[in-house]
Amino acid sequence: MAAALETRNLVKRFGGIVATDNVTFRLEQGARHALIGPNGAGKTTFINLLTGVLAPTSGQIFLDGVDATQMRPESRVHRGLARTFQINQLFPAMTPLETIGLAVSERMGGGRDWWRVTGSRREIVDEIVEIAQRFRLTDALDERTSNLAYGKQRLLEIAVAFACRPRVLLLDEPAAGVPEAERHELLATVAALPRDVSVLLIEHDMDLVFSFADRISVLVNGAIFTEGTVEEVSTDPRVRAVYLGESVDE
Amino acid sequence: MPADPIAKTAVPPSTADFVRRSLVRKGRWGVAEIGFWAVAAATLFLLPERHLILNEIAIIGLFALSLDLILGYAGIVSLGHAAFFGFGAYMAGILAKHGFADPLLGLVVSALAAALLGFVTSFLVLRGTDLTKLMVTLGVALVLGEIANQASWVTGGADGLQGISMGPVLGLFEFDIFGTTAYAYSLTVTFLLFIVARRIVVSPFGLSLRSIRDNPLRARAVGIPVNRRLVAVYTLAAAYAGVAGALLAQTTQFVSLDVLAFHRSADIMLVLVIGGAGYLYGGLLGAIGFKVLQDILSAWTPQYWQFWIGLILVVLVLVGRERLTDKAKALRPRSRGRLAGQAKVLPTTTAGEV
Amino acid sequence: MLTILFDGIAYGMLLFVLACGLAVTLGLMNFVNLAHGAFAMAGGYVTAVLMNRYGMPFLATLPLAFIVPAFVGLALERTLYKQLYARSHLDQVLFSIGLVFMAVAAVDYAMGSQQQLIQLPGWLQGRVEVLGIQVGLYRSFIIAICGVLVVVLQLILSKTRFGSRLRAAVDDPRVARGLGINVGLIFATTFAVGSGLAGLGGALGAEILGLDPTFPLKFMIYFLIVVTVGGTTTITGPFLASLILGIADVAGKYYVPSLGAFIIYTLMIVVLILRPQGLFARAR
Amino acid sequence: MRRRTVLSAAGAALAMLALGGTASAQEAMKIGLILPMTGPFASTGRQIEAAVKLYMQQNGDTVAGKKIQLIVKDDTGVADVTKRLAQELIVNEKVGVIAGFGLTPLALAPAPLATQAKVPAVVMAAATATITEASPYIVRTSFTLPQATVPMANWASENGIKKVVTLVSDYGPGIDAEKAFSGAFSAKGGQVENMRVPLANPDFSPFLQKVADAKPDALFVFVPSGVGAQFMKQFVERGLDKSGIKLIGPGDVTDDDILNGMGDVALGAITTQHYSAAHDSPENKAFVEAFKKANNGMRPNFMAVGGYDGMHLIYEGLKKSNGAGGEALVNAMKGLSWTSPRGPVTIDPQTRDIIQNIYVRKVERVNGELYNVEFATIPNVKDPVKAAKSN
Repeated sequence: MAAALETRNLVKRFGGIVATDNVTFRLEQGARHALIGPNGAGKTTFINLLTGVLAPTSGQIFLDGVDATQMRPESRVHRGLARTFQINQLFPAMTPLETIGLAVSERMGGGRDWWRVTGSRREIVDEIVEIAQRFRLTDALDERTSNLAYGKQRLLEIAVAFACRPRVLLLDEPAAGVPEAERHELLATVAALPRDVSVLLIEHDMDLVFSFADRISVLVNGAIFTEGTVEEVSTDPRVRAVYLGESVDE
Repeated sequence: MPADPIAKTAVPPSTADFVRRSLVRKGRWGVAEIGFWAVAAATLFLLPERHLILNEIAIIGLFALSLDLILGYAGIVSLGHAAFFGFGAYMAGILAKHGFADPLLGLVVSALAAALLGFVTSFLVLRGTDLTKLMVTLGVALVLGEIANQASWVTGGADGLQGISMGPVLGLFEFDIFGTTAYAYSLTVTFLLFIVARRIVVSPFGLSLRSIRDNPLRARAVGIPVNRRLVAVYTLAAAYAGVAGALLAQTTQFVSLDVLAFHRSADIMLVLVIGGAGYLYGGLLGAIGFKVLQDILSAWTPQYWQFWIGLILVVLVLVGRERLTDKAKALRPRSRGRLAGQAKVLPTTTAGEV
Repeated sequence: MLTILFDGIAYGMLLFVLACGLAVTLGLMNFVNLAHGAFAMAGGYVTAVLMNRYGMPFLATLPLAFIVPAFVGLALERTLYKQLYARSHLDQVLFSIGLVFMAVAAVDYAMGSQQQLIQLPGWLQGRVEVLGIQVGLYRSFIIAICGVLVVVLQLILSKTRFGSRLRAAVDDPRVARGLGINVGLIFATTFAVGSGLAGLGGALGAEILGLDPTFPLKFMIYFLIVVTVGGTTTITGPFLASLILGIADVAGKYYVPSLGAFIIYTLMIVVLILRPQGLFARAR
Repeated sequence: MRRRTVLSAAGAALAMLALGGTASAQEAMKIGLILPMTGPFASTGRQIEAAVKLYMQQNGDTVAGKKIQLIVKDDTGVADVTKRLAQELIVNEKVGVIAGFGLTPLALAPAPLATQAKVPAVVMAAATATITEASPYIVRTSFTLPQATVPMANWASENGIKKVVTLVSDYGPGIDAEKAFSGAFSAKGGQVENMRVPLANPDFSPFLQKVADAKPDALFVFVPSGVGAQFMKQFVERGLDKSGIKLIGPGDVTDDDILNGMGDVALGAITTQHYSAAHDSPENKAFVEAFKKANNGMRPNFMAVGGYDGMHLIYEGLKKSNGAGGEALVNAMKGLSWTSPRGPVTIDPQTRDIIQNIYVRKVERVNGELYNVEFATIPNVKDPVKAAKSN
């Protein structure tokens, strides 16, 4: 069965610097996979390669078995690959209602619909409501996004990605900067994501990683350092050493 | 698979209704809007001797509306939008001169011609910073102006297009010198195209334009083909501007190089600055304000009214158009369930980001 | 044929002096100042008024044609322009278009709308045969003066402390501020010098380009072409761009009069699309 | 959408519009004078307005029982504006006559209006031959380019000029002058080469360089009056004055309004025109003196005399049609003839264009000032273009 998402010898070089060093990686269908690594390990570059924002120097990317290396970002989204951003990338002047509505109607061929007012199609409204409830945004649907609490904005980040009905969801440090009080709400919604969605979680927050993921890959200096189940990786002394910055005899 | 605690609880009707109502409400016409168009229609009967200037207001309003579509909604800046206005005007004029005197045929042909020109030049506008967009659009308008000047065998060159005679509108209403038919014709065309524009901006397509304007990176991440949408709206706006140009050519039965002049692109920017961009009425209100201002100023100091126009532009920019329309927003009473998606005036990347 | 080249070089040199202020303003302050032509016109009118009304000799008016616009530029920069540095390019364009409209109408009101005629001193008029080429005396005078200006500008930029601090500020104002460079002062002096140079260019150009209230609008496009083609990070970029533009324009009008203006406009669009940062500047 | 702002702003603005433009209709004959008061052709507007006001000052403002009311409008030299102003003057101000029209495009734009509204249009400046054919209500008191150019062609070929290069501004009158001159000159066996310079912000140096290379006997030049000085300077700067190439053309290039400003550069230029401030006739001496007194020393040029005669034509027309406007006034104007400061003139009944003497003149210094001194007269010249069509 083809992997939900797969890369073969993926390399990305910025002039002399190798940001992604020959990464071969598989995300199984329905997996809950975490990608951890110290700052500057190349996690965000890796995501930008997967989503097509950056073009790889060499290597291939496969989405559900289909070669997506040359695909434009928006076509990858149509093929079921969605992402959230480490730093919120939302629409300040819009409301959560419109933001989610945008993603949902875009997916349902909304782009070609220039005559009917947004929200006139019953099935779009229902889906917006379902997503709003899932991500506990019903109480702030009509507020300007820029006025929302930061935690709510992080939830909206994930809600919009989810609204694209992805088969593969890339979560880029969803809990980053979320105050303690709103953190458990965020963890609950991430845990509650349906199993038919394979999730790749990029995160520093170890208790989120260990509570959520069933497999973990560790990225160091752009390369996969090690990979394994939660137990294997959490007990591996070398991982702890990498985090504490001792040199690793490669 | 562990039970999904949140998923399928019954969808409470209240939330669904609230979502549908607040989305659909944007589509319904507000009292003020209906009032505005009622006043506009009333002027057909109440101000018979001012139909000439009202005709110009309607045309400039439509032209400003077309710029608002790309600037206010898609965030594309342009200093050469007169290229499409002038192209439409010449197309309609040449058509009428060579015997195709039916006005509506002229409008359709000008719209298509301008749309084609818009489509072809839209690829120039997709790349680069705002500064590059300003320069490229200016360059296109200048090239078109030069072509019109050189091709005097078809455009009449510096003397302008002579010998345009228009047939009656719908075969019934002859163009009279009092400008009544002309104004009614321009107002109706502007109104119809406004309705179409209004539908578009509240449709999913329109929503995607605003998302591109506010955050192109996220728009792409949600699956929106950004370049294709920008090309589409740029072509549409070009068609609108072409129709506005055709209206001018048909109602004044004269076209000169002035329709492609730099000041037309600059004036229309001023109209949007006065009226505010991003809520469609900015173009129409700005056109009224601009023309009334011009009428008063040119009566007051005939040669030097451009001085005051320049002064207004400088003051408006210094005071900050956002603060200006924020004040207007503050005036608006808190209506039930705040209106979503406020007008964001002339939103562009700040110089720092360039 | 060589006379055309000679005229082209003179025209190019003149364009450089007129446009270099704009190139630096855009490069340094990231400010799109379409009103740059108004300062050039101011310089031209200073010379015209001094010569026609007060009978000052042509050469004596040139320094004033530099100083007056420089002070006007300084005043405007400190009061109005300063508030717009952080604003979007669209705001800056609208602001400067407003200024141009005001300048055109004000000069039209004060000085009337006909061409300003200045009588060149005798030794600058006419032509002379040099190595078989018909050489205009006035045009060689312009090449000489502008040549000196270019060299002086290049020296200031590369050799003096002010020059290095200016280049630092152009490269990255934030870092420059971090190094304790008073970027505000550099902005002000550069803007003033740029406007002064434009004024001088306007005075020198009155004879060839003509001088009337619509001058800023007529030549705005030439300035913009020089800046977009030449790029804003170096001085040599706009200089070479002005030469190319000058020769292309003159030769175009001589050989293909009907296509004349097309060449330069299409040149601008092509460069903007292929190399937005300009032909000569390195990618910023 | 916004509730209050939209409605209130629209209502207030439209109300303000209603105030302007109510015309009081009482026994008056209004004349709408549309001239380029600003822009590149402002000198034409200034000259005509001064001449018209001078005429009214001298002849009072009541004719055939009608009180003459003059309304001056500035069309900034843009044809769209001329058209709109003419329409507003006819519709709102209910003028009986529209006049002025500093340039060909400015005269052609309102022509259909004059026909539709049956309002006579007196062209006081624009010089392209076909203008009077644009509407049966157009009457001209200035001149036509071919009318002034064909005599120049004849004079040139009779005075040993074999090879001529023509340099004209690329618009209506320019092309008229080029065709008229080339036709007449090559008919007499001369050799002609044509060049055109763009109307907007012309740069003459490349073209003059071509002229220098072609080495003709004479350079025929037509440029609008405002631009003559700049042309003359570049003519000298290019060293053409010392190259033995004679400078000939219609009088526009050595226009009285700017002739003095050109300096000795213009000395020796031979031109043909229907009027020169130095024309020695008692009417002209009185006209020039009164004009200078009323305009602090400004010298009248051929545009001024076009305006002055235009007013005279309107006054005489009104007397003949005893106050009636419209078609009666136009018919009254046909066939009128009088002695104008320029010399004897008649309005041709068929073409409603002006028949007048054309003088060949040379630029000379007369007690300190430069003048076009007339040295040959070609009497009663009709417009050759229309004359050729009719027979």
